[in-house]
Amino acid sequence: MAKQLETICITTGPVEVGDYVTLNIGPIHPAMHGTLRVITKTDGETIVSAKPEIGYLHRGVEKLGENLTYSQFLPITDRLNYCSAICNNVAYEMAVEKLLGLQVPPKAQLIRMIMMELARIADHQVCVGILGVDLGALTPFFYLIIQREEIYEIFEWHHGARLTNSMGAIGGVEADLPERFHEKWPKLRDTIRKANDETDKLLTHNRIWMDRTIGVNAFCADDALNWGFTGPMLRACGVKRDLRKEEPYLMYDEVNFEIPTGKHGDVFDRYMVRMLEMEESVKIIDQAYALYKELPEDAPLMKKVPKIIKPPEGQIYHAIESPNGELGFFIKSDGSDKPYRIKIRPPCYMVYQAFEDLVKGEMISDLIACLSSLNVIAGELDR
Amino acid sequence: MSLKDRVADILGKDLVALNEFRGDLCIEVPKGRIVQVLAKLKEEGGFDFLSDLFGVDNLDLYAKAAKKKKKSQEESEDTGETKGKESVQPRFEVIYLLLSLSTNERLQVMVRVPEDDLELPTVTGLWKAANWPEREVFDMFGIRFKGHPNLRRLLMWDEFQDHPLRKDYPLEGKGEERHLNYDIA
Amino acid sequence: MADWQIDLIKVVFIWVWALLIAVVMTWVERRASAMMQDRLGPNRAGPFGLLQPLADGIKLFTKEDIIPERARKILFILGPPLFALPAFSAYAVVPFGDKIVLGGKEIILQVSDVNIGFLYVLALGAIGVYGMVIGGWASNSKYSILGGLRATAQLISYEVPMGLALLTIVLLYGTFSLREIVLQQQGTFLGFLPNWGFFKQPLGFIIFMVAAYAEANRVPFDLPECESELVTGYHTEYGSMRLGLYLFGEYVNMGTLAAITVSLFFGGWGLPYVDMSRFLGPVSYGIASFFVFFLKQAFFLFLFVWVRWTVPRFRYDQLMGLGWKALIPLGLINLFITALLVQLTT
Amino acid sequence: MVRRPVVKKEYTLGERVYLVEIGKGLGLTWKHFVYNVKASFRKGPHTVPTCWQYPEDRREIAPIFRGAHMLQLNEKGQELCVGCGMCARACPAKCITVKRGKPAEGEEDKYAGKTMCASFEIDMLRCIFCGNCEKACPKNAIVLGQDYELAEYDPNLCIYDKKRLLANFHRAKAEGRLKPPRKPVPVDAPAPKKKTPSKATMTKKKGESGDSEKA
Repeated sequence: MAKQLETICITTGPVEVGDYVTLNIGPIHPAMHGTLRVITKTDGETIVSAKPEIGYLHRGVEKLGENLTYSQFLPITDRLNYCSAICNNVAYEMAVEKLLGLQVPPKAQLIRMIMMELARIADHQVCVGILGVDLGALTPFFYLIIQREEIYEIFEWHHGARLTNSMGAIGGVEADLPERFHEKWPKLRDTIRKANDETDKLLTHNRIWMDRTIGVNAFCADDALNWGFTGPMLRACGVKRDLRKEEPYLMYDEVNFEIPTGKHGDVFDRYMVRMLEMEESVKIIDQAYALYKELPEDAPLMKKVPKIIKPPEGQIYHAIESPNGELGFFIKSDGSDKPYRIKIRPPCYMVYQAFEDLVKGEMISDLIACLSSLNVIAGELDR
Repeated sequence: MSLKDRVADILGKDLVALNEFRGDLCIEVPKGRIVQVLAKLKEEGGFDFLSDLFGVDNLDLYAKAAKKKKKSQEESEDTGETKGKESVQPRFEVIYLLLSLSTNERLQVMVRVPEDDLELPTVTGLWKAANWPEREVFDMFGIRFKGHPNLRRLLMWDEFQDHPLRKDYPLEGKGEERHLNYDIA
Repeated sequence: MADWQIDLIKVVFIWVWALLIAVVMTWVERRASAMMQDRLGPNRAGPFGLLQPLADGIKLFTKEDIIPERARKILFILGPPLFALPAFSAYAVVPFGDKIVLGGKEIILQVSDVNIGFLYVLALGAIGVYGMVIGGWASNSKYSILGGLRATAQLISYEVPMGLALLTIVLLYGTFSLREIVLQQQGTFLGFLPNWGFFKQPLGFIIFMVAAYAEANRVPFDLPECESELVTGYHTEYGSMRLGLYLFGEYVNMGTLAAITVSLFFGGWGLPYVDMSRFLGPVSYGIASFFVFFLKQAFFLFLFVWVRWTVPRFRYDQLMGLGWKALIPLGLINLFITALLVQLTT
Repeated sequence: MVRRPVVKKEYTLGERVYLVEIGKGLGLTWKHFVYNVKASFRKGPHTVPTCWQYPEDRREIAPIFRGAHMLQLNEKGQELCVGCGMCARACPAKCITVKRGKPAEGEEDKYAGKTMCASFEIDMLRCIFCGNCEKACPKNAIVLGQDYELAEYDPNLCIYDKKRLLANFHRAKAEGRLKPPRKPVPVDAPAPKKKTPSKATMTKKKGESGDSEKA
């Protein structure tokens, strides 16, 4: 349940008067992740108004979804949030399984949990690394990305692809945990923690970093809820809400982990929430791995699913906790083998529409810091 | 008491239809009363979080259903007049996904929008989160939202004429291209 | 060997030496940053990638030289040299060695021992700012103008603490000329400490170093050309060799500042406890003193690179805040205390 | 105007003075610097553990990697593909075109099945390497190999025809990078149903999906 923290809020920001330099931080810009564009009116360095403009990576995924069968749409889903493709795949698979009304065998659930938490760590690593790069600290990025390479190697040995995974199928997982995971994971969990500690030592208590991030576009909790924030953005504002705890899916209720929350919703809190979440994910993977070892060797991995999936008529909405927040799939089926309407609820869509409120009155450097701390991914944003 | 009854007694006569499928409750609400219903659900029902807002185009969904119903009716030799009124369903639907943060219940509120007056009152008053989704529904389906602060196209470029997510818009598109003119003067 | 010929040789030598340092510095920067970030860095062009700067130079030469639409042509062309030349000419006063006896004539290893010494260097630093600002303003792009604007504010406001720190040195040694200052720094002080400016003026050294990083646009202070906000700031619109001149000027500027730091605070060419002239011949002594000076300068150049890959970047107002609210008061207090001490002790 | 929470910055003395934390940071980068300099002097291409000299020192690729396609032959050297076109239907990007044909008179033994694929084209520019074709193929004929260097100078070469796919197979076979046969996935099949599903279950299923039509 959402526990509100009463924080004293003051209204800041310049009054929009007179004409200002319109600075077009365009779709092609080193600090714009993917094809995002912000048309800012600046008064010197402070930003008077910032209008985000999206649509540069709009590929009509939902129109495509209406013309592809259920199993053909799976590879399209990992082009949404390409930093953690496995979370999109599993979200879509679970939505279709909810439509079909079937339950995936426990071993497949555990494999899905382990792979999703690995993808979450990879996504947070990219986000924290890029946040460091945008504020000038280039070195932590490399320490984190090297660990991400190890995680990608596990993905490659499990289902054959590093980034565009299209993991598993509707009804379960197609391969057991690879040999590579059993031999690498004990060492990998320590190197992931070591990389996090090194980033922490380089950045967190460094006064330059703290000046650049503490208090920068802080956000009240009730504003965040009004704007529809979910995930690390909402938790940074102090609301303790995580879909894995509120609406447990897979086997998240048999695994205990904490939910890190910040206080003021500023860039520092978002950074800390992501760093602590990586720690929690490692704990989840350990517990899930222990549960996995108890299952028999030849436990079933897939549920019996017909080759051509024709779900009954009806419409469902299923949401999971992706690294950016609540990633939901709304599928309306009319009984044929193609979904009648697919709507994807991307978590960073709601966050990016509040960009003007987040950034107004701050400086250009804060706009860049804010954008990379939101972890807005154009593929998921424009669908 | 269950979600269904709670919603039923909150809305009373506003509830046109109610449908439970795989645990998801979807209620239909008349077009004119949508903002009042959502406000009531937000205050009394506790659904204080708008998770998403999007449109659905049911162009040929009812044609197929009507065809199937016509086929089954021929076999049972029923009188045909009920078929006439019921088959002309409004073409578009706008669905609001609500979430109650305290009890973690989800609710789908559906509004039917006929093709002749594509107009709906905006919900940005209740939730600021509805700002971009409403612009996207306008962009993709052409449903205008009265009172929206900045109703422009969201994903397509502004000079784009058509509404791509409609069922009658071809998948490959109609070959529109965006011409950017830079004023060199 | 007439006098002017010797001076000509010295000028050519120091010019080539400054270029060589800048070239090697590009290689050091790329390899050191690679090593700090668990990567390999360039190792294809030549052994350990030593020919990589040559490859970069050729690449910059062969690139097409673009002047953007409606840019002010003359100022656009004037920008880079105005930035690079002051950095080169600042080497004129650097005492890169003691003296060397060649063919019965004693040559002082310094291009010109001007008695206003590092005041000349400060003045050239101020001219260097013009190069950035004119380049930024002339290239008709909003990012460049913002870069130029930040460059003016940052460099002007960090000349003041640098000046204050150097004033304390003048108080200590009573002269501006770099050669006298280095000569006065030989020998020991308080028995065991080498008689360096660093030990006499630790606070002055810290202020000078921070101001030097700001002067050279190195990372905590690299706002005029940061790539994440302003798409490489004032030299966004520059292309081939003009961009090369800007980047080169930056490394030569770093070399000059490292040389000034060494000669003012770390005793120039002298080893701390060992007087090399006693047991080395006149020629070998000159070369040894030059070598010691270069080693110290190399350490400070490596420090520039080392800090660059460790520390994030300031924001514009924090940069100004640090300069005006922290360094200048500190510099004034430091100046006051040293003046008091010098008055009491002499 | 924007409502923002007021954030109080309280730093410890160590954090207030920049140099203490910067010193720790410098120490950390120095540790990495020394470790990597020592590593770069070691013999062998793969010195820094996390950095590969690409053309000389290639990374080990997983046997089930989804790379460039190939048409497989069985042990007797017969083509497995029967030209059924299942892969073309399963492909989300619709980049496979298959034309079925009868084997010519003299070459019956060159093909495993009665029919064969006269032409088999994959447009590699459209392919998204999802592996649906491999899953859909009944004869395990089309398979994604471990080859990831697909750059070409001429776009027409990016349309792989049958000859090229067979060449891929022979190259993979020569380098011993053949795809291991797919392990059967243990499926949690429900209790074996009776011969013909009884009327009751049929109507119940229809009934249950029927009421959803009422909306």
